[in-house]
Amino acid sequence: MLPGFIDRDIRLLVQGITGRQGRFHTEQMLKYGTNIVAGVTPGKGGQEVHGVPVFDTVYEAVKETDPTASIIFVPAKFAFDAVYEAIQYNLNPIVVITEGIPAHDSLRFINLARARGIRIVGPNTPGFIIPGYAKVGIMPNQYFKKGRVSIISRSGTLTYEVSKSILDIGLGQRLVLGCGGDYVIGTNFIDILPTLAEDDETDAIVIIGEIGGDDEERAAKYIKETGLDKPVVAYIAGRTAPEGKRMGHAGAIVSGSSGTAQSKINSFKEAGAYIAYRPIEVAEILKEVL
Amino acid sequence: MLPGFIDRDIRLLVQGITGRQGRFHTEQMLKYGTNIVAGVTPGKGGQEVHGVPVFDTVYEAVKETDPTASIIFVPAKFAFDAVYEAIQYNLNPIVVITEGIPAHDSLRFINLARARGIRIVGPNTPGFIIPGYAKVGIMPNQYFKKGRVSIISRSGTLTYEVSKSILDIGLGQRLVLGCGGDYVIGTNFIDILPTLAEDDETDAIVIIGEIGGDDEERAAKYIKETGLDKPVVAYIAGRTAPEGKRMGHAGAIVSGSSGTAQSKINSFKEAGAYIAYRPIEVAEILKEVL
Amino acid sequence: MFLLEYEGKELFKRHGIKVPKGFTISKGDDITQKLKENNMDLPVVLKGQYLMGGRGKAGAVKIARSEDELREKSEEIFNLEIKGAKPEYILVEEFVEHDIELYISILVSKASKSLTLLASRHGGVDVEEIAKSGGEIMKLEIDPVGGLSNFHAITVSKFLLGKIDKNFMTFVKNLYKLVVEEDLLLAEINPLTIKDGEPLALDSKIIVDDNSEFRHDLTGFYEYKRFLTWGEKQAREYGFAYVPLKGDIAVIGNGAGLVMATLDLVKYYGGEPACFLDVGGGASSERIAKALEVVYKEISPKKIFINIFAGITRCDEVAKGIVEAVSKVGIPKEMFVIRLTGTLEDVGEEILRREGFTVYKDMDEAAKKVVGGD
Amino acid sequence: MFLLEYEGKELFKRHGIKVPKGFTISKGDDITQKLKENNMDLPVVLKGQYLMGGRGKAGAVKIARSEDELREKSEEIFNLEIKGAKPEYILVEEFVEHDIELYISILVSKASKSLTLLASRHGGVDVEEIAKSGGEIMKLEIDPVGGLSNFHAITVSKFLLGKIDKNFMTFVKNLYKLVVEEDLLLAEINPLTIKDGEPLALDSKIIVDDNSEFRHDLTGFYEYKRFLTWGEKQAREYGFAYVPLKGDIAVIGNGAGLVMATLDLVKYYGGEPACFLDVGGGASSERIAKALEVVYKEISPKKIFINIFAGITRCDEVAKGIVEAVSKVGIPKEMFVIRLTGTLEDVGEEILRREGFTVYKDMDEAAKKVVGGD
Repeated sequence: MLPGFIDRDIRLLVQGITGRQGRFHTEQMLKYGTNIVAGVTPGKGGQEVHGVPVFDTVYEAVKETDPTASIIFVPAKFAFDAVYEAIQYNLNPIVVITEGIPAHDSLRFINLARARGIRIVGPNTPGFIIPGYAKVGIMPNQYFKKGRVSIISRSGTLTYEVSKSILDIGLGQRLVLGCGGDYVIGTNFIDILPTLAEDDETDAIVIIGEIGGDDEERAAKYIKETGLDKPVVAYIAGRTAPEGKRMGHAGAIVSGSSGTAQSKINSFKEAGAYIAYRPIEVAEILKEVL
Repeated sequence: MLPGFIDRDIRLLVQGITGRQGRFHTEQMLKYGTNIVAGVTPGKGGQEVHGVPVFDTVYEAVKETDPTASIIFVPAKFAFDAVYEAIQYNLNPIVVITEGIPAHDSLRFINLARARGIRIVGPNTPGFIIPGYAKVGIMPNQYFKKGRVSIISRSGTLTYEVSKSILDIGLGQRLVLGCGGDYVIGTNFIDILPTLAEDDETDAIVIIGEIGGDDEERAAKYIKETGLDKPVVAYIAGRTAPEGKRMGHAGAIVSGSSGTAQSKINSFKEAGAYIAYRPIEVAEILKEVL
Repeated sequence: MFLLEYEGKELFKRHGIKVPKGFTISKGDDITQKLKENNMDLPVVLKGQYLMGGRGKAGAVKIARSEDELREKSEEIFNLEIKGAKPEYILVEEFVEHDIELYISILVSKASKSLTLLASRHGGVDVEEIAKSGGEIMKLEIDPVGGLSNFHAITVSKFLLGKIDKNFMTFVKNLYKLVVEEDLLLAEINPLTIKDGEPLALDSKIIVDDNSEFRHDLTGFYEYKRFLTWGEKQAREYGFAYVPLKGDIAVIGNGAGLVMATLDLVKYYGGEPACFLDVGGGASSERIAKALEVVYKEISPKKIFINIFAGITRCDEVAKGIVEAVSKVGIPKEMFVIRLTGTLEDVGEEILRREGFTVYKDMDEAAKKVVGGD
Repeated sequence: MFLLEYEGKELFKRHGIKVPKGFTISKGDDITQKLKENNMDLPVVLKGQYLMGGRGKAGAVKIARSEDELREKSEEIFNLEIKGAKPEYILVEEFVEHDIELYISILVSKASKSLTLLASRHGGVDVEEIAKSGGEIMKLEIDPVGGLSNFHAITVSKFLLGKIDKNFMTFVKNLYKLVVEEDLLLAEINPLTIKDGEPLALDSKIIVDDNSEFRHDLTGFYEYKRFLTWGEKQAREYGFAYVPLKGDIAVIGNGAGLVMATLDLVKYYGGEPACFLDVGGGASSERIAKALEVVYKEISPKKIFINIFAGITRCDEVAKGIVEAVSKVGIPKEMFVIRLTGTLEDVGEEILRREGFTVYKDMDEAAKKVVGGD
């Protein structure tokens, strides 16, 4: 568990469990030891996926298996309804893996969740992993080992890259969380930093940002203003991205002078964070400071 | 101030200030010493009411006068819009005096407020008073004096009646709050009891309930379960009300066996509260136990 | 406001919810003729239209299989009194053979501050009875801001029918829209059946939010019209809350809680209240006089207990109103017990004293007087 | 997706927002004839239709007062390149005399997770410029669940016009509905003027959410059509994110962040990336081969840097895709620098070694190689 983020033992529900992705990652999460209690796909109730019972509705899944959290693999077209359904039953957190959800749909479910104090991670996120405890996401299991470095990131594979290099120097991770690459997301850096600042088991924080928006600037401001006294290492992807081009992620775009990597790097510097200019530098810096 | 209820000094906005009721009670609240900084009535911007500047919109009132809380005298037909406007600017609490608001409108603004952690008092409430500090309501000033008894009530004049009898025995009030007589209200007994339980300046709690709903039962349950260790005196109006008849308030109706005065009295007895059968008995009991 | 079954079914139809074919009759109507006009055949169901429940057990729902039965049984129902009321209308409906009886309702929930949908496979009896007999009831919250979404409809369909049925999902969505668009506090269908794959509402119970009158015209509904006795008409017009009761001491006051407390106090000291009348806040002398007139003329009480705790109400206005009622309406002075305190109480008291009234400051004392006096 | 001005104005019209009378022409159209067909008179405004801003300053908006001017000035605009693009269309609009120039926009706000309305009385220039020059900007949050209410419209009307104007309030409501119903990330009108008491949109800037394509058909819009070079068509079809760049080292990887980081690393070591291509997660050998084909054929790079960190992606599939591309498309082996690690890396490496490729495990090392090698 992780106070302020995971406050009760995870009993995971997988929405969209019978799809190709849902099936595959259910198996991977089970292998990792995540306590998956049920899956939901309307119309597929009664089936089993890797031994996990499938229900037609969250109502039934809740009644039979009492889940506490949910992970969403439901296609974009039906994702709003699925997330809203999870909110209705106070599942928390809700991790939205689905890519391509319209921003207005995300706005709506993020605000409905906020009204009930529920955390949405994503959409378009790899999810999160607390090594040694549980994985609620799609990251490959082998790059994570229990340790004391927490990573928060707007990216997927780049995060695995950095995670691996952390293992390579003999360290491990406390929490690795992907915020998601969409334009509007439920959990920004700023929403998880207080938890990590307070967490006794986090010794250092890695922030993997990218161009677009001002999540990094706001995180840097928070670090500066609260005088967060753990080492922070920041890496920003997209330093060479041209203006006005969306670089894969919906949110990764420089518009005029806003959302540039330089602005983010400057903010972190001002906040006293270490800056890594190559992914491998993250581990190099951690090795020095820890 | 009152931690958990009023956490910052009140700078009051009066929405619907130019109506008959708005004008009258603005004067009364000013006389009581409430810090009213602005009023709003669309189309009446630029006027003054008892020296209080009137604006067309809350946007302007906020920019010019920085209010923290709002009281609503806007007619039922326009009340949803007015409350939503106050919510938008994070005014807290929002006291809705207006009578006759459709329940679906109240549901919507109560939930929109809840999403932002804003407290709605009412609708159809006399408001609240913290004697010696401020009145945000329509109760007659003369029946309230700073003291250590807090009253929460579903009624108006009956509350003044009890308040007066408390003055008559030489005591005074800490907080007097009317929850409102409508079917759906923003603040039920249960929502304010934790604040009073914690409040250093409240020595005893008076609950004035009535038939209909189960606010009283839930309050009694809270008292019992938390072992609230201050004397509670409960008075329930409507012991002789016939089934199926709405007794003035939209919420004051016994349906079948639910919402009866007896059920409420029994719950309070079980919770260890003192029961007053006549209004005057409230003061009599307080005199004995304080 | 409660709607009669047939009124509720009219609303259902407007919102795409299917109901059995039918029409209403009043006493004296030629039912056979009306059957023909509506292209309906025997047998039919005759259903007395009452506002109160418990109709089935009392025998106000009958099947008529012949023209003789039509006449006899409708006659019986028109004369059947339930909780003091006979029906003004009978709903004549096609007889629908069915074995599925489901329960469904959507209501405004005071406790959860949201809309709540209740459903059970054990319809045909009250929801309380279903609960008592151990029948499973599904309770589904609907966020009033987020609204009803597809998953709600799927969940209800699965629960009630054991499958995800498109027609049923559409029905659930229609029911929700009905509740929101018509400002209902309750829409209950019990029993609901399935006929030719479509949900069919065999009954309706609807409560409309009176506060929504400004955006819906409620005046055409039965309960609205029914209430218009002269006194109730006056009460509506002047904005009093007025409930006639069985006793002989009329109670008038300002504020619902205070008037309820006054009724209780009268009873506590052994009296029987004749009415509940709340004049509201800030009443003028004219309103006070009108309230007295209503009470005096319509329920002929032995005593009139006026209990005013004046805040925004002014005691001088109350006093003037009493004096006016005595002189104009001719209410005997000795009928009054008056409790008056608060804003301008001295002026009010002076006015009344001059006219020979005793004025009490204390509610308890006044209650004892009204019960114990002569 | 950005819309051209005239496309945005079409959406405005559909949602009840008034725009000046006008039509579009392509190069070679007979403008005089079209003026007649549209019942329009001189003078008119000729506005080049570009996706990028800065059009006014560059001279792509001109007034034509005679038939000669029509011809000459449209010719000039069609040949005017802004940020590398010439306009395919000119919007010909009636000339609207005006002195009021307002700014208004509604956008999806990432930071506040809501909709934000921005307004200023100092329109006609960029909102950034308004801010810099000290012009007052009103920022109004709109709760995405609660929606736009009357007070929002009143507030904007008061702020922009100094009064509560019914027509203007209707306009604000229409603009909001446009944003929600068409799934826009941004709708900006700058300048907005008032003509005969009605708001009139003199320009439009609209960004449609690409993710909403399943509920709106976007294929008719200019930007969608424009992007369909062969390579971009393939990228769309196979679901790659693909951005051509100016350098000579093509970068292909899995994951947007990783590919961006790879570009940065190439640059860090002194190289120049020729493209950004993200194959996404779990790519098959076919997809890998297709990505290579696109890159090779469309941008003819000197080097192709493949950076795969395999999670759900399988290294054997990647390896097979490379081998396939080499044999079918004929890409020279020496063009490749391959970094491959993760799921089934041994199998992948084996396949590639057999074909004579060097495989790197380390991203940094590979980047040095791609830049420094030969």
